[in-house]
Amino acid sequence: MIVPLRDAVSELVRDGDVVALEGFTHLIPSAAGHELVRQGRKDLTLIRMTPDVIYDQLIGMGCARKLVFSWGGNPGVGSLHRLRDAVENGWPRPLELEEHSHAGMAAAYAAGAANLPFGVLRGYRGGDLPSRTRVGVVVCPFTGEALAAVPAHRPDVGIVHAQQADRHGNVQLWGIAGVQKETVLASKRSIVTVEEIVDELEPRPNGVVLPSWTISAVAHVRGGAHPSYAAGYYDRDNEFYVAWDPVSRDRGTFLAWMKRHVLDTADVEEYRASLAEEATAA
Amino acid sequence: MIVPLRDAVSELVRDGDVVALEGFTHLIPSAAGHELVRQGRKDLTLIRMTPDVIYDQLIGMGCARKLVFSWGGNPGVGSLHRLRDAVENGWPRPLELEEHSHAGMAAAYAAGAANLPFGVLRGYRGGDLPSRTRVGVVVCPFTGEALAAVPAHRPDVGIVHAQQADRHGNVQLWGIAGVQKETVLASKRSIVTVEEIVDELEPRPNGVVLPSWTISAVAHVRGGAHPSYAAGYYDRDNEFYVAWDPVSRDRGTFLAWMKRHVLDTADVEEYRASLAEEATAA
Amino acid sequence: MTTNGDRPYTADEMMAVEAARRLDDTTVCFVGIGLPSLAANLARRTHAPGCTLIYESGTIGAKPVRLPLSIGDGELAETADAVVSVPEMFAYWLQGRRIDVGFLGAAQIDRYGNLNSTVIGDYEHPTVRLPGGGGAPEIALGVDDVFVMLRQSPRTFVEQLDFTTSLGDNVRVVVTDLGILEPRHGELTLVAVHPGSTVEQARAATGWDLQVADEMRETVPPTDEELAALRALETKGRS
Amino acid sequence: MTTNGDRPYTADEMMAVEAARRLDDTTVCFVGIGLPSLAANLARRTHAPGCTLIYESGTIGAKPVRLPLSIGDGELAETADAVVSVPEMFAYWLQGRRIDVGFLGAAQIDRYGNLNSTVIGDYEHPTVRLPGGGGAPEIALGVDDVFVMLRQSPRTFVEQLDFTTSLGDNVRVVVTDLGILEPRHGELTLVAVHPGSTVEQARAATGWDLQVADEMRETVPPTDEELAALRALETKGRS
Repeated sequence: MIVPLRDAVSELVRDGDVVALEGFTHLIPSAAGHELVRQGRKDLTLIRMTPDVIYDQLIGMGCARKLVFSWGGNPGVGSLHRLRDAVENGWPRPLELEEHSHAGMAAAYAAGAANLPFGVLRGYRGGDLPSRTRVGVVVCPFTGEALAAVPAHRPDVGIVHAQQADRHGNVQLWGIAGVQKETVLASKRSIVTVEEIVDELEPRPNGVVLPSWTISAVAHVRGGAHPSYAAGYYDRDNEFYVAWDPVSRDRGTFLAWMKRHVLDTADVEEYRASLAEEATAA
Repeated sequence: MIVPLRDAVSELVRDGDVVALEGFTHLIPSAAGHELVRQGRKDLTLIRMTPDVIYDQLIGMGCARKLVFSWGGNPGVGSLHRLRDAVENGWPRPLELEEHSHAGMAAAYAAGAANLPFGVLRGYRGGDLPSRTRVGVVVCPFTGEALAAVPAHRPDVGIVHAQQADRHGNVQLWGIAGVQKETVLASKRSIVTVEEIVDELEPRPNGVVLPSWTISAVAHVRGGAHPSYAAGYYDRDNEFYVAWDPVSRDRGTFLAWMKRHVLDTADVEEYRASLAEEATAA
Repeated sequence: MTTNGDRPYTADEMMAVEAARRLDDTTVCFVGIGLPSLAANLARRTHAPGCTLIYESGTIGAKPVRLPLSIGDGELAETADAVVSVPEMFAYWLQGRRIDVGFLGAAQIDRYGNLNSTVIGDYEHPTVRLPGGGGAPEIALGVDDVFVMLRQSPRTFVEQLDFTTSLGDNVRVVVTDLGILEPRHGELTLVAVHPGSTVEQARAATGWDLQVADEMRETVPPTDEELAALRALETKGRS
Repeated sequence: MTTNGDRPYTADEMMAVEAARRLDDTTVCFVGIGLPSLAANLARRTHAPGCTLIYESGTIGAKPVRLPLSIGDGELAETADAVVSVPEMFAYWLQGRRIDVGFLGAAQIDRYGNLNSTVIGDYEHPTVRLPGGGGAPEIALGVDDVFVMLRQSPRTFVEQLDFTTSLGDNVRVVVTDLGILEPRHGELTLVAVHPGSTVEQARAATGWDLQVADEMRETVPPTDEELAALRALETKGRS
């Protein structure tokens, strides 16, 4: 149940899989994303409401053939240059887009968790998005009103980061919870990385508990949400997001950065050491 | 915002309204139900997943013309005799039934809270229930699968009981939360009775917070969930449920009981005193 | 009252023990109040400590010490791994097909395992208005294995249900006070009788022509350990 | 840089102040990062302490001391009245029509208040791939009043959107660095200019033939109190 991240990724994620890494600003599973890069996963369909730095990295390293998303940017900073390069120039490979609204993505995850084939919402009305995405119509049998239907997300693998697991692999996260519960419950297989393994989970305000039997593998990855944050453990590395902008603008700079900090590091500990070394040198 | 229960009921509940009193075993808003009886509300459509003693009382006192429900019994004891008498014999007046499954009721509340006209579920398949209730079909635009649709609950008034409110009328309940959040959010108007008014709500594990601006009125009603329980305040009065069986079997006994403990009492304090007096006398 | 050699036990205890034996350490089960709750808690306190108990009030992984009297007792929430809302319970957990076993009771059962917990008599003009389906219709189709626990009599085991509340498609076993029925060739068939009961009694207590398996077993009576665990639960439940 | 007599202020500050003035003590508003967050927090710290701030990360009634840098900053959760999941936020709260005001920005706006935050150029072969709609499509139709905050230029105020991300039906005001636009006779019309700006500048910065209201107002410049509150927020945000 509790395994090294490397083993979890190699056993549970296959080339061509539909993979969702979720975490809404908080608890973004970056270390797991880096492990996908290290293991050279390719042809992935990546789902995520808010693709940010970690998806920029996965896309720039050519891991993805398709992106399903609702907002793709560097929050508070600007563009994701690797995402843009893939969409605008097909580099390093063309990237198919399936674009939704936040409300649609959230409804699609909730439908997946509930084992329904679609989610219903008042949305996708007017504008150009409906003609560019997968959306259908259902009609209320009582009122005759037409509503939008989005196809449920049912990822092959759902990956999230949480604060704690106990030794049996029961997981608790707290604070802003995003769509993480839905991501795990909607997925065929799931990986949860955690900051800490504890003897017993203490119930918390705004706590979300996922019993071990809903999860395929738990990996202990301290700092695994960097550069996002883990409430109670560490703050958001706002400077990293700002620094990502120049790194990611240039293909060569980006590739060198990824080689140095991801490909040439074995795990999150080495990744952190590598970033610290660079900061000291600068 | 924080008003006497009597005023909340007289201002917010009208004859003929659709009223939902919710609380799944825990935090049942009995005192508010008694106030409906005292004020002689009639022709109500009463919604509740698990009509138990308080609905037996409302039905036996002739307040309801229709019941929308999924399980109507005295939990762990047996039948609700007043409900049965209304359905089987039309006493004190005929009671129309709209009967659902728990899953259907829950989906109907969730749809109401989400401002959707219907809820979707895999349910109402086969058996005799579908032909006896309000259920429709929606077809998945992606897979062609047919699913059940239940009409959203949109009560005129939703009534729940919670542990605490702060002085601004923000409410927190914790423990088993049932469908109370959905009931308040699905209703046009809402009343929340609380055990205690506190200076500040302290975030709790499994806490559900309803901001004051989602609630029409909050009333301070200590013990307002009796005979059910309020986690952190008092336990379930299991003996009361057992004792209700003989009281409710006979029309005369029932009416005498209601007169003594509800109609002839002004509020929950007097109700409690009246029960205590009877227990001492016995 | 029968005995296991040493100790006498009741029919309810035999039923609880037989149901508990069918749960294992990894079973996730949806539990109602009464015999199902007794059975599931017994399993958790004997051979299946890892068995996960889910009550429809939203408590996942409840570990009550006392036997709960309602599906929403405070102790269920206090001892649970997680507490979720009722809409989430039915949507994400039951409909999400995360639950292996669901227990159901009823007022009537037919040979296909269909159950009636709605009315006796006509729906519009019932002789007896029963509580209704509650969670049963979706539990019956939403778990892999439905276990029914029901005392056997011609009034409950009927040729024709007065109302079909839930379907029998996933009913794997019916544990009665007389024996065990399992589906064989499309209908419930007597496969075991409890010590002290006979095939004839079971057939007489069934409102249809009850089929009997070629190889009839006799149920193993409750062991001392099972009875001790059961009574510890029951005693605490009453206190 | 303009001054209110005493103090100089920036165009961003003028925009934040003008948006803040439109919120009152009972407003429930859906806030994005940047200028909207600055405006809503300014309102809460000046004339509208009871204004409820909702961030799409699920924080309801957030009361940040520092200006958040992301919509999911930890401080938003720590100071919120309630934290809900993202599916609940969009279903029960936004779609539930509990939110009065929603702020939107965009890369392009047309005269009807329709917004583009998706692409510049063709969708399949864009010149610039923008982040996308995020919450905007449903915010635009799910709140009573949409406030748009957007710097005015012929590149952003366009005759024809490259892509319509969200509809302008509920846009009540567009606050720009030059003035205020409101819908009149079915199209956005200049109703006020900020001190130091002119109607001519606003028309020149608009890609369509901008209509001008008969009665033009000049915006009241930020007061000392507003500027002090604003800068306290900004300073803390940078620390």
